[in-house]
Amino acid sequence: MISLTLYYVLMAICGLGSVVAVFLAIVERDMLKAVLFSAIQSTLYAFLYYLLMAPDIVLTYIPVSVGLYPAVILFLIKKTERFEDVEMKKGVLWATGLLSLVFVIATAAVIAGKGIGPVPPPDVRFLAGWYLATTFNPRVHLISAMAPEGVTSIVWDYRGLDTVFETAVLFLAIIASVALMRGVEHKGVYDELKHGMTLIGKTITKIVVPLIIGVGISIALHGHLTPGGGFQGGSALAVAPLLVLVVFSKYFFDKVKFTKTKALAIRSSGLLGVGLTAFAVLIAAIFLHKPAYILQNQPRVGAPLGFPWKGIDGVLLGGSLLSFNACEAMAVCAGFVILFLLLSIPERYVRSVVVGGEEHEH
Amino acid sequence: MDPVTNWVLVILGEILVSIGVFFDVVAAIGMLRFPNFFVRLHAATIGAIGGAFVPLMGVALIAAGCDFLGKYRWFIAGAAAVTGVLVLMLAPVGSHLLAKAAHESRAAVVEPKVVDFLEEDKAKEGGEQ
Amino acid sequence: MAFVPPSPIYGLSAILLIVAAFAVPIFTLFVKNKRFYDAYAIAFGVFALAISISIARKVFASNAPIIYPFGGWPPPLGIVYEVDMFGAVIGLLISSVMFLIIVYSTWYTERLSGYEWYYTLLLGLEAGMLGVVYTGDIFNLFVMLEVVAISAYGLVAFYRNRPQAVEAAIKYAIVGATATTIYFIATIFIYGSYNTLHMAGIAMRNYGYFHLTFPGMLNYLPGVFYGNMLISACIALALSLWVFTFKAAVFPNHFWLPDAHPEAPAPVSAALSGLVVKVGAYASARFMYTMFGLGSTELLNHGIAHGVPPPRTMFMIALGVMGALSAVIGAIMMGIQRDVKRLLAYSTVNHIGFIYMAMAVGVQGAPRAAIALALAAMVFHMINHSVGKSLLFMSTGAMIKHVGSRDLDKLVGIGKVMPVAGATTVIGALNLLGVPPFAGFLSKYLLYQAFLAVGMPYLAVLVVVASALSLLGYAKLIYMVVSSKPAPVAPGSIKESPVVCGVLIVLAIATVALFAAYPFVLKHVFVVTAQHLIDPRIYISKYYEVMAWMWSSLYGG
Amino acid sequence: MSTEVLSFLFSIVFMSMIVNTALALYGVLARPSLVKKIIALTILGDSANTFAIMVGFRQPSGTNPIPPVLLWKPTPSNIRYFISHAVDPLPQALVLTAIVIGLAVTLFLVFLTIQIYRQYGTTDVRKVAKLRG
Repeated sequence: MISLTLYYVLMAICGLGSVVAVFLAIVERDMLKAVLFSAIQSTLYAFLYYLLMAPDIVLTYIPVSVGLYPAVILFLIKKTERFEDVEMKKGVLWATGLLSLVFVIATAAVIAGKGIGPVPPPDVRFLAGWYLATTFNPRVHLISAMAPEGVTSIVWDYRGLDTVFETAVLFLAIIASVALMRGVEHKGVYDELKHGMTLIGKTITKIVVPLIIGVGISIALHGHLTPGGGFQGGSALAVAPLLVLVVFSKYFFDKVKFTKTKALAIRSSGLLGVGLTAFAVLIAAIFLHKPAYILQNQPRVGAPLGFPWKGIDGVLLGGSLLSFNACEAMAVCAGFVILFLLLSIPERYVRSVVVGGEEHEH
Repeated sequence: MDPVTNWVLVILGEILVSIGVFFDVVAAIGMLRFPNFFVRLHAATIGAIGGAFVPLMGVALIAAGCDFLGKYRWFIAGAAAVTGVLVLMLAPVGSHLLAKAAHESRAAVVEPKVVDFLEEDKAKEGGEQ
Repeated sequence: MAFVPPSPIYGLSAILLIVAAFAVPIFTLFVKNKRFYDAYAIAFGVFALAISISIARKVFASNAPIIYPFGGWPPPLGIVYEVDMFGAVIGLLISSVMFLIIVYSTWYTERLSGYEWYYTLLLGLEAGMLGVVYTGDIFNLFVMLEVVAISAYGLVAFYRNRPQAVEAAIKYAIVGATATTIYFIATIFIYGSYNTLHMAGIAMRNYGYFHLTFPGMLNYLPGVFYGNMLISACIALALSLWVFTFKAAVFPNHFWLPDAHPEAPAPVSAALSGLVVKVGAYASARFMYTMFGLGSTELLNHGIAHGVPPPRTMFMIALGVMGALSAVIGAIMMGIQRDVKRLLAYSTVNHIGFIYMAMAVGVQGAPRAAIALALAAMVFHMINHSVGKSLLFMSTGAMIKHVGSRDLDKLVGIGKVMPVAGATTVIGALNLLGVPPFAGFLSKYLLYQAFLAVGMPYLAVLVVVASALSLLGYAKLIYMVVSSKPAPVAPGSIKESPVVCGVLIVLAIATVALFAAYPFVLKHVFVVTAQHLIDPRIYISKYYEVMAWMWSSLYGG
Repeated sequence: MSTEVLSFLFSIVFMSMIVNTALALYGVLARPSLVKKIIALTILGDSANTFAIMVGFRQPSGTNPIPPVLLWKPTPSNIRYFISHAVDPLPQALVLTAIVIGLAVTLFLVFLTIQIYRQYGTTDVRKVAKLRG
C-alpha cells in the first residue's frame, strides 16, 4: 500500500507541477521562455500519462508535444516576434498563482471527502469492459478485433471512421497551409561547407538517422501488438527528416531532389492506402457476391469475409490494423516533411510571392 | 549463470554506478561554480558522460547479474547498454553544436577570455578573401 | 436468421468524398488542366447528391431512420450512422446546394491560382458537413465538426494576400479551435456518466429505457452510472450548446461571422453562410430534441429546486433569448452596411436567430402540435435560408468579380449590365425578406403561426419586427440592382457566364418551386420530420431493433 | 483510511487539470499575442486530453492497474484478469484522435500567424485591429 500511495503522490506532484508550469507559461512575456515552460508542462503530462497507464498516449505525446510543437513554435517565434506587449504586476501574479494552488487542494479535499463516487473507481465502465473482452478473443471471433492492443484496435477498427477523418483533418490542415503558400517554389544549390552545421554534426546525423527510422518503423508496424501505431510511428519517423533539415539545411533536400510536391504525393499515396484498406473487404465482397461493411476488418455478423489475422507460425498480423498503421505512418511522416519544408523557406523570398497584389476579388 | 559470476557482475556494476554518482556531483558543482557558458557546458558534458554513460553501463551489468529478473534481464541489460552508447555518441555532439552556435551568435559572453583561436581563424579567413 | 448488412451506400458519402480529396495531390503531379479538376469535383458532387437522394428516399419511404454500423460492429461498440428524417432533409439540402456551389466554382476559379487546393478543401467541407448530419455518434460529430472547421479556415484565408482575409481566418480559427476543444470536454462528460457515445444510446438512458434487455447473455444496458447524470448532462449541454451557437453564429457568438464570411471567395461565402452555420443549428436541434428532448426524465422531472424551471427549459429560454437578440441585431446591423457581402453576412445572423427562436419553443408544457409546427417552420426556414443566401452570395459574387468592388454605392445600377444576376439578386432578397410568391414568405408565416399556437405571441411580433427592420438592408440590395443610375461599367462590356446563369436560375426557381409545392412538402416532409424530431422513440426503437438483431444473431444463430 | 488518501491525491490531479484549462482559456481569449494564444491553445488541448484519460482510469483494489494491452495468450482466465485490471481504452483512443486534430489545427494556425506577421508586421491582435482600421 505504501508503494501505491507513492504512486499517487507522484501523480499529485505532476498535477501541481503542471499547474505551476502552465501558470508561468501563460503569464510569461518572453515567448521563448513560455515555450520552455510549456515544454516542462508537456513533460509532466507525459509522465502523468505514463502513471495513468496510457503508454500509447505517451508515445504520441512525446514526439508531438515535447518535440514537434516546440520546434514549430520556435520556427514561428524566429519568423515573428519574441516579446508580448503586456505588463502585469508581480504581486497580483503571485497572489493568483498561490490562490489557484490553494483552490486545487481545497476542492480536491471536498471531492475526496464527499465523494462523487469513488475517484478513481475500482472498475471500468461496461462499454470499456466489452472492449477489453473483445479486443483479442478468438473464442468470439465475430466480435473481436483480433489484435491484443486495445487502443489501436479501437482507433482503427471499432472507431475506424473517426481515425480516417482525423487523418483527413491533418490532411486538410496541410492542404490549407500549402494553399496559403501556393506559388512559393524556392530552390538553392547545396554547398557542403557553407550550409548546415559542422562536419561533426553531419556525421553523427548520418549515424542517428537510420536508427530513428528503424525505431519509427518498428513503432508503426508493431502498433497492433504493443503500444504504438501509425501516427506514433509516423511522428517518430518525421524526426529524422527534421534532423536532416536542421543539420544539413534545406538545400540538401533540393540536392537530392526531394521537393514538397513529391512529399505531397507520398502523403497522398499513404492516405489512399488508408482509404483502400477501409474499402478492401467491401471491394472483395462485391466481386465474390457476399455482403460486407465499410471499414470491415474481421468477419462479422452476416459478413463472412475478413483480413487474415494470423500469419505463418502464428504471428499476429492484426488484420487491417497492420496495413492501416503502415500507410498512416508514411502519410504522417510525409506530412510533417511538407510542413517543415514550407517553414524553412527563407522569409524574404516568401514575402516576395505571398504579400502584395495578386488575385483579388476586386 | 553461476552465482559467482553474478556477484562479480553486480559488484562491478555497483562500482560503476558509484563512479557515476561522483561524476554527477562534480558536474553539478561545476555547473554552479564555473564562470561562463563554455566551461559550464564542459561541466554538463562531464555529467552526461561520466554521470550517465558510466552508470548506464553499470545498470547493464547489474541487470545481467540478477537472476530473479528472468528473461527480462537481458532486455534491461541490452536497453541500458544501447542507451549508454547513444548517450556516449550524442552528448558530445550536442555540446559541440551548442558551443558552436553560442560562439557564432555571440549569445554567450566569455568573461575571463585568454585566447580565442576560432575567432582568430575566422578573422584570418576573412582577411584573405 | 443472421443480420444482413445494410447497403454500403448509406455509409458511403462522407468517406468517399474525403478519399476523393486525398487523391487530388497525386493528380497534381501529372494533370495541369483546370477542366480536369472541375470535372473531378463535379463528379463527386453528383455522387454525393445521388447518395443523399437515395438516403432521403429510403428514410421517407420506410418512415424510419437508417442505421449503418461501420465495420460491422454491433452498437454500441463501433460507430453508427443514424439518419432520421431531419438528417436526411438537411443532408439532401447540403449535397444539392454544395453541388451548385461546385458548379459555380468552375467559373469562379478561372484565373485563380491554387484551384486544385481550393477544390480539395471544398470536397473536405462537403464531406465534413455530410458527416455531421449523418452520424449517430457524438465523438464522431466532434471529428466531423473539426473537418468542417479546418476546411472553412483554409477557405476563408484563401485570398492570402488580403490582410483582412488572413485576420478574419485567424480570429475564426483560434476561437473555433477553442470551441471544439470544449466540445471534446463535453463528450468526455457524457461518456463519463452515460457510458456510451451513441446519440440513440444517450437518448435511451434519458428516456429511461432501462427495462429493455437482450436475448441471451448480453444485458449491459441497465448498468451502473458513474457520477450524477443530471449534473454531467447539464455541464455537457451548457458546453456543447455554447460551441454549437458559436458554429451557428447566434448573437453573442456571432462576432467572427461578419469578418469571416465576406472575406472568403464568393462560392465559399455561399457555403459558409448557407450551410456551415446550419450545421451548428442542426447539432443544437439534435442535442435538444433527440438526445435531451421533451420528456427526457433526467432533465425535466428533476428540477433543481421547487419553483425553478427544470434545466432543459432554462437552456431553451437561453437559446430563445439569444435567437431573438440575434434576429433583431442582425436586422439592424444589415441596414448600416456599405459592403454587400457584410450586409449578407448580417442577414445570416438575422435568419439564424429565427431558426433558434423556432427551436427554443419546445419546452415542457407547450402543446405538442404547436411545437411540431414550430420545428416544421424551423426546417423549412433552414432550407429557405440556405437556398436564398447561397443564391445571393453567388449572384452578388458574380457582380463583384466583374466590377471589382464590394461597395454598395459602386455597384449601383449593375442590373442593367448583368440582367440575370440582377434579377436573381432581387428574387433572393425578396425571398429572404419574406414576400410572396417566394418560399421565404411561407416559412416566416409558418413561424408566425407556430409562435401564436405555442402561446408566445411576443415571439410572433418579434418575427414581424425583425423582418421589418431587415427591410432596409434588403431595400439597399434591391435598389442597387434596379436603380436607374448609370451602371458602374460600360453596358455590353460584361458577358454573363452561362454556368453562373444556370446555377442562379436553378436556385431562383427552387425558391418559387418550394412556394408552389408548399401544401405538399409541408404535409409530407416538414411536419413529418418535425414529428419524428420531437418524438425520439422512433429514433431509439430503430437503434434498439438493429442492436438487438445484431447481438442476437451473434449469439442466437 | 488509505482509499481516502488516494482519492484526495487523485482529486488533486483532477482539479489541476481544471485549473490548467481555466488558465489556458484565459491565455487564449485574453492575451494579445497570437504566439501566446497558440501556446495556450496547445495547453488547453493537452489538459482536456489528460482529463479524458483520468476519466478512464481505475484502481483495482489491492493491485496496480495495467495498460489496455493484452500481453498474454488469450485464454479465458487471462482475459478475465485483463478485464478486471486494465484501464479504459476508449478515452485513450479518443485522446489519440484529439491530439492529432489539435496538432493539425495548431500547425495551420502557425502558418496563419506567420502570414499575419507578413501582412501587418506584428502578432499583437490589438495592433492588428488598429492597423486594419
